[in-house]
Amino acid sequence: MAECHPVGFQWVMEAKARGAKVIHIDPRFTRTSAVADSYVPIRAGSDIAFLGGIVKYILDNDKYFKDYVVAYTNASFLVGEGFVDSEDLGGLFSGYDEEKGSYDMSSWAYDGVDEEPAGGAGHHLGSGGPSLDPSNIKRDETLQHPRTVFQVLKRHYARYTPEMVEEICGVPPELFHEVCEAVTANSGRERTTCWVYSVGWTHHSVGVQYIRGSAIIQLLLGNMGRPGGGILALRGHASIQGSTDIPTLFNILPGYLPMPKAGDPDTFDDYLDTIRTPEQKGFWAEAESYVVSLLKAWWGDAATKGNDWCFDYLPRITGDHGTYQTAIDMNDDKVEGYFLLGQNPAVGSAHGKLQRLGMSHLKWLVVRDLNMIESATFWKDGPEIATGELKTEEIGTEVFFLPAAAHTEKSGSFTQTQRMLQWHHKAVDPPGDCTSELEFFFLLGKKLKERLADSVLERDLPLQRLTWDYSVDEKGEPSAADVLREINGRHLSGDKSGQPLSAYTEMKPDGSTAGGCWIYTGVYADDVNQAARRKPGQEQDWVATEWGWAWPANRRQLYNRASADPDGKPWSERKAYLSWDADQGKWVGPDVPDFVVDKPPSYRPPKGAAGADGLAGDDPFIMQADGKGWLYAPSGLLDGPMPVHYEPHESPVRNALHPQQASPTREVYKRQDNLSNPSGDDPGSDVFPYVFTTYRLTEHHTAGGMSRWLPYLSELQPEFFCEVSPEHARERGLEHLGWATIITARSAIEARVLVTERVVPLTMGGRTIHQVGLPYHWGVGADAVVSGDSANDLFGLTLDPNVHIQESKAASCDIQPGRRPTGPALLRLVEEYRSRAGITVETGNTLKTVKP
Amino acid sequence: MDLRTTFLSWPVVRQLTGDDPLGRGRAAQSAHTAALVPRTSTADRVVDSVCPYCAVGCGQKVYVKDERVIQIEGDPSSPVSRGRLCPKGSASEQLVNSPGRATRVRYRKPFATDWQDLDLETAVDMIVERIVDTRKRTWQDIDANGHKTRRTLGIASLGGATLDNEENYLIKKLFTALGAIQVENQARI
Amino acid sequence: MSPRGRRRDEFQMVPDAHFTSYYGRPVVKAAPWTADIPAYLFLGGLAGGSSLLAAGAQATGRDSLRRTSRLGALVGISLSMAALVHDLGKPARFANMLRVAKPTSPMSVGTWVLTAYGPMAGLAGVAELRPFLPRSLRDGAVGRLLGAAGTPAGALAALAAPAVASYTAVLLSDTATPSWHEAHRELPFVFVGSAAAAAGGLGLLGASLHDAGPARRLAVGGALLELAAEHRMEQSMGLAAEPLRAGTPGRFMRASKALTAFGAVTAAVLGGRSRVAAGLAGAALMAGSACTRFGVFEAGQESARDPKYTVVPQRERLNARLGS
Amino acid sequence: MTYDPATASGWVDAPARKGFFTDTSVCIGCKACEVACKEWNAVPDDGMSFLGSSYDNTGALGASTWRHVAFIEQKKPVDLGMPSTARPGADGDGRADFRWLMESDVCKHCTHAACLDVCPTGSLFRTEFGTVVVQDEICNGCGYCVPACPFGVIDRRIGEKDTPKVGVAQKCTLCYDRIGEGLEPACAKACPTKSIQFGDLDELRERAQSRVDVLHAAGVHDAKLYGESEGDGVGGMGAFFLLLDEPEVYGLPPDPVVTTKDLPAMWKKAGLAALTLLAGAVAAFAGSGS
Repeated sequence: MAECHPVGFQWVMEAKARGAKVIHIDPRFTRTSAVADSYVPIRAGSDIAFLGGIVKYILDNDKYFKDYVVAYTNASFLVGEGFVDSEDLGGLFSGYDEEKGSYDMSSWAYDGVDEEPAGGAGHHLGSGGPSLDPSNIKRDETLQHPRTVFQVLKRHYARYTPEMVEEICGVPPELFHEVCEAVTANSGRERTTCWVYSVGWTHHSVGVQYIRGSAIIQLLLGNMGRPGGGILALRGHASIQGSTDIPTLFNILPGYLPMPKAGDPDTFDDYLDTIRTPEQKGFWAEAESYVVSLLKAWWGDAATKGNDWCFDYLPRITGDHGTYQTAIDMNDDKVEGYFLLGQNPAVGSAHGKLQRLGMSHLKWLVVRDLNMIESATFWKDGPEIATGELKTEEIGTEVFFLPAAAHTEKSGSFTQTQRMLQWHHKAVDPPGDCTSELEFFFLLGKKLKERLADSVLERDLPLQRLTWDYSVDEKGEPSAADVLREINGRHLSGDKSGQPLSAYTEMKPDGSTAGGCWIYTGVYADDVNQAARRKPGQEQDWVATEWGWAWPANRRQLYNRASADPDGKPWSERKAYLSWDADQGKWVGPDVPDFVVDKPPSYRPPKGAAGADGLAGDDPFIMQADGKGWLYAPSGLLDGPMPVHYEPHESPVRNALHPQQASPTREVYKRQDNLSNPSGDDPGSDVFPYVFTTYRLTEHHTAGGMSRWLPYLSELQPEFFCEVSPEHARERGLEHLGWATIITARSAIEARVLVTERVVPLTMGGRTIHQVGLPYHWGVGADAVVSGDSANDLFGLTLDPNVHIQESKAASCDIQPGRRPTGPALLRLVEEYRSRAGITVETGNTLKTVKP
Repeated sequence: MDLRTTFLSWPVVRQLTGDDPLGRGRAAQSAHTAALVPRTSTADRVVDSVCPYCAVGCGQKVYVKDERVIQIEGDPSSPVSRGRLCPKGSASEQLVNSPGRATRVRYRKPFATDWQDLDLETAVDMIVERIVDTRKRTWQDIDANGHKTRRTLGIASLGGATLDNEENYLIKKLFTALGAIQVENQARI
Repeated sequence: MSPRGRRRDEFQMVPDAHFTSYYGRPVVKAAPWTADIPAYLFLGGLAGGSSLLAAGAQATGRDSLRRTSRLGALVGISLSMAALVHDLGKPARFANMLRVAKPTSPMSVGTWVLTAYGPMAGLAGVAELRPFLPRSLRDGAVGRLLGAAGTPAGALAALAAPAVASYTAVLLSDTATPSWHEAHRELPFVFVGSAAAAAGGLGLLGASLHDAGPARRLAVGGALLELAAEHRMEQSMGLAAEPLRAGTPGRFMRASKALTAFGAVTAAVLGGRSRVAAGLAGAALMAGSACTRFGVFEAGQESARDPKYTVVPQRERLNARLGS
Repeated sequence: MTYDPATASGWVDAPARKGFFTDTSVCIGCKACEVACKEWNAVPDDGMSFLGSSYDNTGALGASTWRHVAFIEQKKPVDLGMPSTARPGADGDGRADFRWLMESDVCKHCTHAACLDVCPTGSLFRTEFGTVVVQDEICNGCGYCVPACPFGVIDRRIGEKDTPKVGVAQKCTLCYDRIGEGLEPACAKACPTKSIQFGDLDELRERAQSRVDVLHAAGVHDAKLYGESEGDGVGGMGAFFLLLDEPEVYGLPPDPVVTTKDLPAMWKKAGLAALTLLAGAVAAFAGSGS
């Protein structure tokens, strides 16, 4: 956190000064470790074992927050009899289909919910999780029934002992014990513990389950929804949260509504049923209002009840259309045109070669950026030109480079990592040909509408009828505030016709409201740009709700109902946040309640009540279909109801827990251009004996598009380097400040060597494992102030099935002293490694490795 | 210039006549130095902004003089950042004013070995044509199973995590209306 | 002894000494000066010594010595000023040296001394050129003025000359450069000795045997002073004397000693009899003087580049103070 | 009464002396100070060289580096409550202690500043805030301040002709222009963890002492102040530090002394030497007749 979010880290330092204990668990000793109370070196890719070990410690030692767990989590819910745990099937849960490489999740359901929820899982879902009718769920509040989630959990993690943690993670038992003690001692009524993660947890084939692991701990310890608690995702781009909320993502529509998928039947109602069941609790039950309002925002008067609000205008998805699948499709000549909007996949995406080769197959490419990034110049100075794999004169890709406007040259909002929208005002006009995306896409849309205005083709109707009339200034730039107003939504009829909506609860399914992103409704309440509020923090209380605007409804902390006990009283004075004020008949506190504001703790929904009315007064997890925090996910996740330790797709280590080596549901691509290293104890795995991981440095930003062109940042970290331990350096003959070549089945890259004791050889199972650390900011090109080989070139594509995010935080490699060969000799080196390891397209790609 | 004034402002004279006989302080101060003011105080305007790098969302103040950004620093009012900035945030002024920044449209013809110039309007018109053509060629009303898809898989987009919400909204809205579904950003990466 | 054991981390590149440093990087910065500065030191000393000789020669009627010394001073001071200006980062701003008069700054003091000395030495030197002027000029007002000015100018120059020759020692010593600062007790004597030897050497080279007696005596005396003071200096400098004995500065210093000793002995024994021997002795003494300046200069630079010379004495001093 | 360098330099009714307190115990080595300084003061980049001194690729303070963050990786006996960690498997016994120190170095703005003392043009001068500042348009690049500084801070800028302020001595100004209007220096303002604190020197010294007390109470016995004492060789530093190890570990001189402290003695010796020369010259002529 100190490394990548130094300014956010001021609050950690502040807490530390007040006595908070800071523990840093990371394969790499970072600037965070330097000021942490404890640093725990861990093998990249082993965190679930570590987290599972903590779960076991909590359960074995009765360290969980019993009142919280019983009241606010699904610990007491009974799991159906058909469920078989991974502990009993060698690492697979019940329902695994070897053919499809996926699970039939019906056996994971709660007892009393006997069929697989209609919603499916993974990318087919919005953020609401699967829909679910909770009314018949059986429970045992003593937590003693063997099929309670609590007991299932206990059995599931029974083998995650400190010794097992050591064997898998390389963390000595006493150090592990110290973490367990610290985390549990600092949780409960009086204290809370916060977990912070970043892409070190998401870039795995089981990334979602990493987060689930910490969620289980936080729920058991009563750390969710309470001040100082929670799980904080530190996101790395100014509006990466916003770009998920208002997604430039294939599988969702604004506000985490799922994209409709092709199928039969494919009606509006079918679609709605995948989002919610009419019986479910919580605010997702109103999804129809959100969808209709979105469609009204996009197609205006053309969207009517009669035509299902133009639901048919939405294109359908048929599987994974994520960026990696798209890159593969480019290589297969399925994609003609590609827009890169402030993104540098030639450097920043996994498997850089596949990305660059993919782009060489395009008919046309539009790159919009502040700087002439490597993705715009791959055709003339990319690494494949040097190896002879590509020849400039043979690349048919037409490239448009359009310079972009900077944040000072346009108005708009960023949504930061805590879901807070903040408005930045335009300060100056963009220089030269630079334009904002807003202006560019507005213009593009206008021109496309003009171009196709006379078309009579049915496929052009959605464009022709698309609402696209934003006010423009004297220079022709569209008003960002106008767009935010549309996002916020407005009343279309009645007294308030034309006025902005003030909350998503005002949205209606009857076409009387429009709104582009329901969770953002309220950002323009009272016709005021709430995101632009800047009441100084010094003039506000510590929650500072009058600075910017956080979705939903300006709530700063989600699930904050859980900060009070079931009766609505704070768990403790020290940790008071929200409480029920019986006199006023409402929830009070420094934050906006994440709850129906006047619903008393004692409220119990009548039988059959659904939606918000279906939430009891002690159901704090209002977006969950059962109102509870999920220790066990009966559905929604494609790779299991509870996290299981699997080895990364490429690992020099055999899974110590299960015959099942890696996640049986990970997405693999068996292709000649995406070969994998042998893993575990497969033949040839010793050719790649080391673990490597990638990361950022404080001095740079991701693929370098906003840092490697700046002398002030470039001079601070001018060259690509690898970090190795002195022991590892000795083993391989690497010299400090010399060069090293790092090799995988995909490529070989060179880096300067930084020998440092910050890298720790791990002892696990009597074996020493060396890890190589690689910052990934550099790329091969001619325009940046500093350049170098790209760490992402080492990775292949293997994805988490839930979110299609690549595994790029743990893989195996070899490292050798000296510079890599250049030209075709580089390809020969990689080929030599492949043949030594006996690599074929099948290598490492067998999903099920449990032998029957 | 008045010779007398010039002589009296000679630091040696000021040394001999003032409180700084050793000439190490006030006597040695030049007129230029005495007139120094921070450039922020002479800015034409100060604009509220937000750091464009990571997602902490630090508040920034952008100082503008003669329609040029002359300084960017932290906004002390921000309850998030309290006026502080990391090295990247502190480099924001260089980000927007860097001489290495690309400010002209560049165009590479298929198979060409170098860039050529192109004006913005023409570039947008050409992109419109490419979209229309590709969409026409790759349009898919139904998939292999006969299910309605009404889309194109011929156009993809990547980016958005550094962009404004409003920009992403238009991107998603336009591409969806065009039937282009491979709209992605850093959040997947 | 050293406060801490030597760093053994294999990637710590610390020189071979028992002390701690930051990656072996210098603590203080070496002066950003090039050969201009030791050349300036030499030429300034030569000029100062020569002005003294010239004044004496004037007073005692030794024309060839007067002429040689005045011209030597003129050339010396001109070249030394050129070297000084050349070494500036902003030569055009040389005149800013006269903005202030700072007793805390040897360079400021030196500037004012040179301001007094330079024109006088210059005038005296130019006066010697009178015979070479075209007749019209020589016999005109300018020529007559020159003729009249030569003697008083030479005398005034001689008054300032000792300061010119000695202040440069303070110029070097008043720094954090270990081998310069630690030399501060004896360096002025080394430098005036060196100046005397150089000026005397020039006199030996340029003046007739008949006139060169004082030059010889000054040269021999200066050389002895220089050698003695330098020896004593090395004893008193502690660790900072080390660079004077090693590497390039060591070679300069050894050459200086050999040349100076050779010049002094030759001058003393043969200088009064043989014009050739006198010339040889003079040249050796001048070269020896130049080597001294380059040697001391380079030793200082070396001492600044190696953190050992900064850290070790300070650490010892500190530990002694803390009683550890 | 405390010696006030501003008053001593002719400033009447000088404001309280300003300075930096750099608390290395909370430094996270982000280098925001380096960049913020360069942005504000338009200091050019200092070259793209990979030094590999841990994460330090800046190397040292200089003409184009006015803030420099030092990184020190070291094995060290553990102090309770300190940023330290076990390093399993590193040594024979399986555990060794390791820590990563960071320190943002800067010009010390000495009470007795050698650079300022030796400057022959008056370019370097003492401001009313007690700080030491180069006046760019006065400096003629004589370079004398460079070897004079006991900390190796100031340097003459080298570069191409178009490099701003090339040939001129450069160093931290403690943002003279900013503090004149009541603003914080750029580095202190940016510093995410307030490792760099700007303020009235008296108050900073008190704050620093209480921080040391807190750290000592927490068992961090290594914590010590550097440069806060008026009794040191430079009369106390306007920018002082809380260090967790000996100064030389960070590249700081352990016992710096302003060189001009010895200047009176030097002038005396020089005078004596001058007289010796004069006497020698007189002697050379004496007794020889005319």
